[in-house]
Amino acid sequence: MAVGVQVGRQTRVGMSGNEAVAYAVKQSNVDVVAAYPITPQTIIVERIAEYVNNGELNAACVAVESEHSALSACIGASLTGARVFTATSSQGLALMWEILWIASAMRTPIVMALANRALSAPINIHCSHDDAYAVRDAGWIQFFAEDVQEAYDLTIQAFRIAEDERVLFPVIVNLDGFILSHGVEALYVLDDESVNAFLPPRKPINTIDVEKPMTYGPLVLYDYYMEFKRAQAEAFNNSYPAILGILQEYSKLSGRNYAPIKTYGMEDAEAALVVLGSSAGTARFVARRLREQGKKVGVVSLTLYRPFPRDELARVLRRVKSVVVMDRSYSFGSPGAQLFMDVASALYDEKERPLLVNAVYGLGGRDFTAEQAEMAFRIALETARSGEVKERQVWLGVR
Amino acid sequence: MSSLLSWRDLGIGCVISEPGNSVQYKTGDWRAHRPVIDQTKCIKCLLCWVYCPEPAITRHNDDRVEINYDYCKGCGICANECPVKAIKMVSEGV
Amino acid sequence: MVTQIKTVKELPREELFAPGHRLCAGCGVPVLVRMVLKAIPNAVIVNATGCLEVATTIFPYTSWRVPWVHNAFENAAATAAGIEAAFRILEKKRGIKRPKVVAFGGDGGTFDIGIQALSGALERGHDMLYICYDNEAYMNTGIQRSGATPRGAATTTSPAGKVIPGKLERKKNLIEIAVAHGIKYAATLNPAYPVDMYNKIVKAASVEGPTLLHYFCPCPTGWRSDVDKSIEIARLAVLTRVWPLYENDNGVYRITVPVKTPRPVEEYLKMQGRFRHLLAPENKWLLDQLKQDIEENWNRLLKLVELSQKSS
Amino acid sequence: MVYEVRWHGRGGQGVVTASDLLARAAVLEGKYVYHAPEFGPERRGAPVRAYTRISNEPIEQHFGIYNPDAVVVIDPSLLKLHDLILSGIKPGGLLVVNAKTVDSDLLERAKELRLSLWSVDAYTIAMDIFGNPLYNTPMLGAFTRAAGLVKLESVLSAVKERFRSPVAFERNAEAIKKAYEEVSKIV
Repeated sequence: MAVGVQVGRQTRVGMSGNEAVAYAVKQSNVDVVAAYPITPQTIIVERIAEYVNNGELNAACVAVESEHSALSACIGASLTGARVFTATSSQGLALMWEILWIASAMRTPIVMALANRALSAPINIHCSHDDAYAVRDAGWIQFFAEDVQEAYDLTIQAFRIAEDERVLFPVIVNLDGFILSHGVEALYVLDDESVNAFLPPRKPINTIDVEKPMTYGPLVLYDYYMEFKRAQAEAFNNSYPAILGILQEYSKLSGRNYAPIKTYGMEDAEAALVVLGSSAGTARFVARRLREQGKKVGVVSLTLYRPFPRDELARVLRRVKSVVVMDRSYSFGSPGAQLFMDVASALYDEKERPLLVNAVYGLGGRDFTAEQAEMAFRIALETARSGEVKERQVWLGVR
Repeated sequence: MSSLLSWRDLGIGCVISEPGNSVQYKTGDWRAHRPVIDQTKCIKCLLCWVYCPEPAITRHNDDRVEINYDYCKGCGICANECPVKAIKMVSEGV
Repeated sequence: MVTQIKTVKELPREELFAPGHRLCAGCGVPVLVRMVLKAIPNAVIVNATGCLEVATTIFPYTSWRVPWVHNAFENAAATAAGIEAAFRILEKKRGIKRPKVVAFGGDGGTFDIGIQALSGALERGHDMLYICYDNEAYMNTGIQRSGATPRGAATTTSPAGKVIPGKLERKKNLIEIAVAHGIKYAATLNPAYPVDMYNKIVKAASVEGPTLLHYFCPCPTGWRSDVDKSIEIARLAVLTRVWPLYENDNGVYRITVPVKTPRPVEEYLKMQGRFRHLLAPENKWLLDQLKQDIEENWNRLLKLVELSQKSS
Repeated sequence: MVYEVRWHGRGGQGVVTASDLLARAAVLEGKYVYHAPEFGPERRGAPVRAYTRISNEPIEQHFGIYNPDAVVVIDPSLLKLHDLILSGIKPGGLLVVNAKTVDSDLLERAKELRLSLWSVDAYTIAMDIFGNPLYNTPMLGAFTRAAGLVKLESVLSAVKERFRSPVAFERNAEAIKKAYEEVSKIV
């Protein structure tokens, strides 16, 4: 039981993002956790180990010797039918990279909390979205939490989604390193019964079974490789309606609204920002002030990043005059940073579409301040007014 | 394989659900020489059965051994290891 | 008590490894696999990337009649650890019967790229048997040197050149690496000694906790030897003391196939193209080093046997 | 209204814990909070900051605190760094310091900024109770009194949750209560 104030069937508590994720994992009654500590994720695995060692959670904690082994062990564990969790960050995810693709292709439901952190070099322990972006093509469903509440809620939903037989893909829940991983906020946690009802024990389709021996992970040559990938692609895309349904179900259960995208002021916005993660709140905070000044601005944030909510995004953005896409990362030599490229291609087929500017910001934990958000809105407003993109890509908050 | 499956026919994940179905894949045609057992010399020591890498040597209930030419790749280990020289390698011909 | 056999006649008849695989004619690894599956019929196999994995599961065919998992190259031990940990907790939570987890890795997947994952798994004490099938080079990718390639051997990345005639470095000692983790059982295997092999597999599998077996795996393709001579070469490896058959059982070393008077190493070397250059007079210096390795290893083993038996 | 607090101290003094506890105490009163540590590779002894944002409304902003309503200086050795500790503080804001006596320069600066300045001898309290210069919980007690933002009981509840060992809780509770009583307003 979380200590806090009882509000109906939920409890209002103060927790950091890492604690909230660990608590969600505990309530999800996970079977196996294989992880390697890395700042700023470490507290998640420490908390889970505490739960296990204090007898509050009946699970196996495999304290592996590397992230590569962490995800390898997760795949093995998931193939037995167990409910499996891991957590990592930045370099750790980079070390897992090879195995991410295998987890997805093997259709092993694994939930990963990713405390977003900049990739080296130079080494840095603070937030960038480099890590999440670097694995965007690996076939993992990815969510971005905006605050600690969402980190908690999305973790529980991630298990349900990953294990749903219409999905069967691993899921990453992103939470901004330090900003959310170590940030303490008020949140509502569900009672255990509600979580159990929403998330019953996993019902695996195929498992490692001596009575029913199967071969997992065979060699597939050019005669079949493409068929496998086509099947995987189809399954990944088809997971979208299942994800939507589960988000809706959880929304009903929790009273908190979950959907692939969140919008603010988009009914009449002429200029908008598209953001991921904890910056969404900051962007809305500034947008409110600007709207008080009569500026028609809006904010779109993505809760679901993969599969990319292309249609929803296009629907809310097509009539906007100008959009600044905010990237907490940089893609060397690309036409824009990662989210920018996604948004640009999502809009390409639209008859009407906004002018697009890409803003690179917040790298390595550089604070995304209200001033920076305002600057981004001003660029969007100016672009909307002039009908002309002055600079396709800008860097915010850099000397 | 007579006809290749489409992506729609594949199971979930990367799985082969039929254990040991490689028996459908005959490797006998890899062979240039075939082992032939002289059953009159055979002492049923089973070494050929143990050492066969395929396995392409059948061990019968009475420990009589028999080559399964569907799979035998003709490596000749059995002939080389037979302690009583009961197995001879014979050319398959061209 | 573990059931030990005295003759091959006692070997179980059931074949859980099917023919129709695409391993080379004369390959040494199926002899091991067949024996393992006879000794541990309730095994769940994890297979590192390598010849065994590639040649036995070419979609849509599999030669395995037991559950089998391939994940990647360097992570067989970690994957096996995950399976073991999961079954252990599922046994507690849902009463699911726990199978024996067995991992296969080649020398590349074990000595080199996979050694970190192996070390981690051994240290954490998972109930699993790790078996290295050692053909002394990266055969799956076309015969490149590994940390298991013996001194003097020619591979494509340690070719027998005019200046450098083959690999100049000594082979790692896998058993000692494993034993250093404090595991309860480790042993060497050789296909020419099937009874010894079977008994060691059974013993290793009976231990609750991590165990390791190190298998001498003839490779006619990589060794440039005659396909029908795989077992003969394997036997010579034992008789020349190139590949001593021994075990470490609860800290006590024991030689399981004594070799009182070793046969000349040249008898073993001359059967394999990978060593042929060592027999040339100009490369005698390297041959001498190899011989010294073999002698040192043997003497060290004798000392370990003496020391550990005295202290036990 | 959002109330923003910045905490100054040194690594190892529990600066982050003080801010964290304040946030959790506020949550218990139904408030919204955002506590964030300023993390670096600094180890024991290096200057460290932490931030607490408290509001009756949901907090959306996830950026640092640049214009705090209150500054708490946990480590006395930082008191001479006026520019550091007073950076961005709102005129009319609150400054709570750990000092036996406040030096005249700081007093002057506080007056210029119309700050309300409170001080407490957390050193003596900490040495009496812990036998160690552990300033964070006494300074949390001092801030609680000076700011009147959250109730003492809420702070004690948060501390109880944090320190599972009864002895640790008792001592910290004692330190908090003592500082709560002893802290006094200078200007």
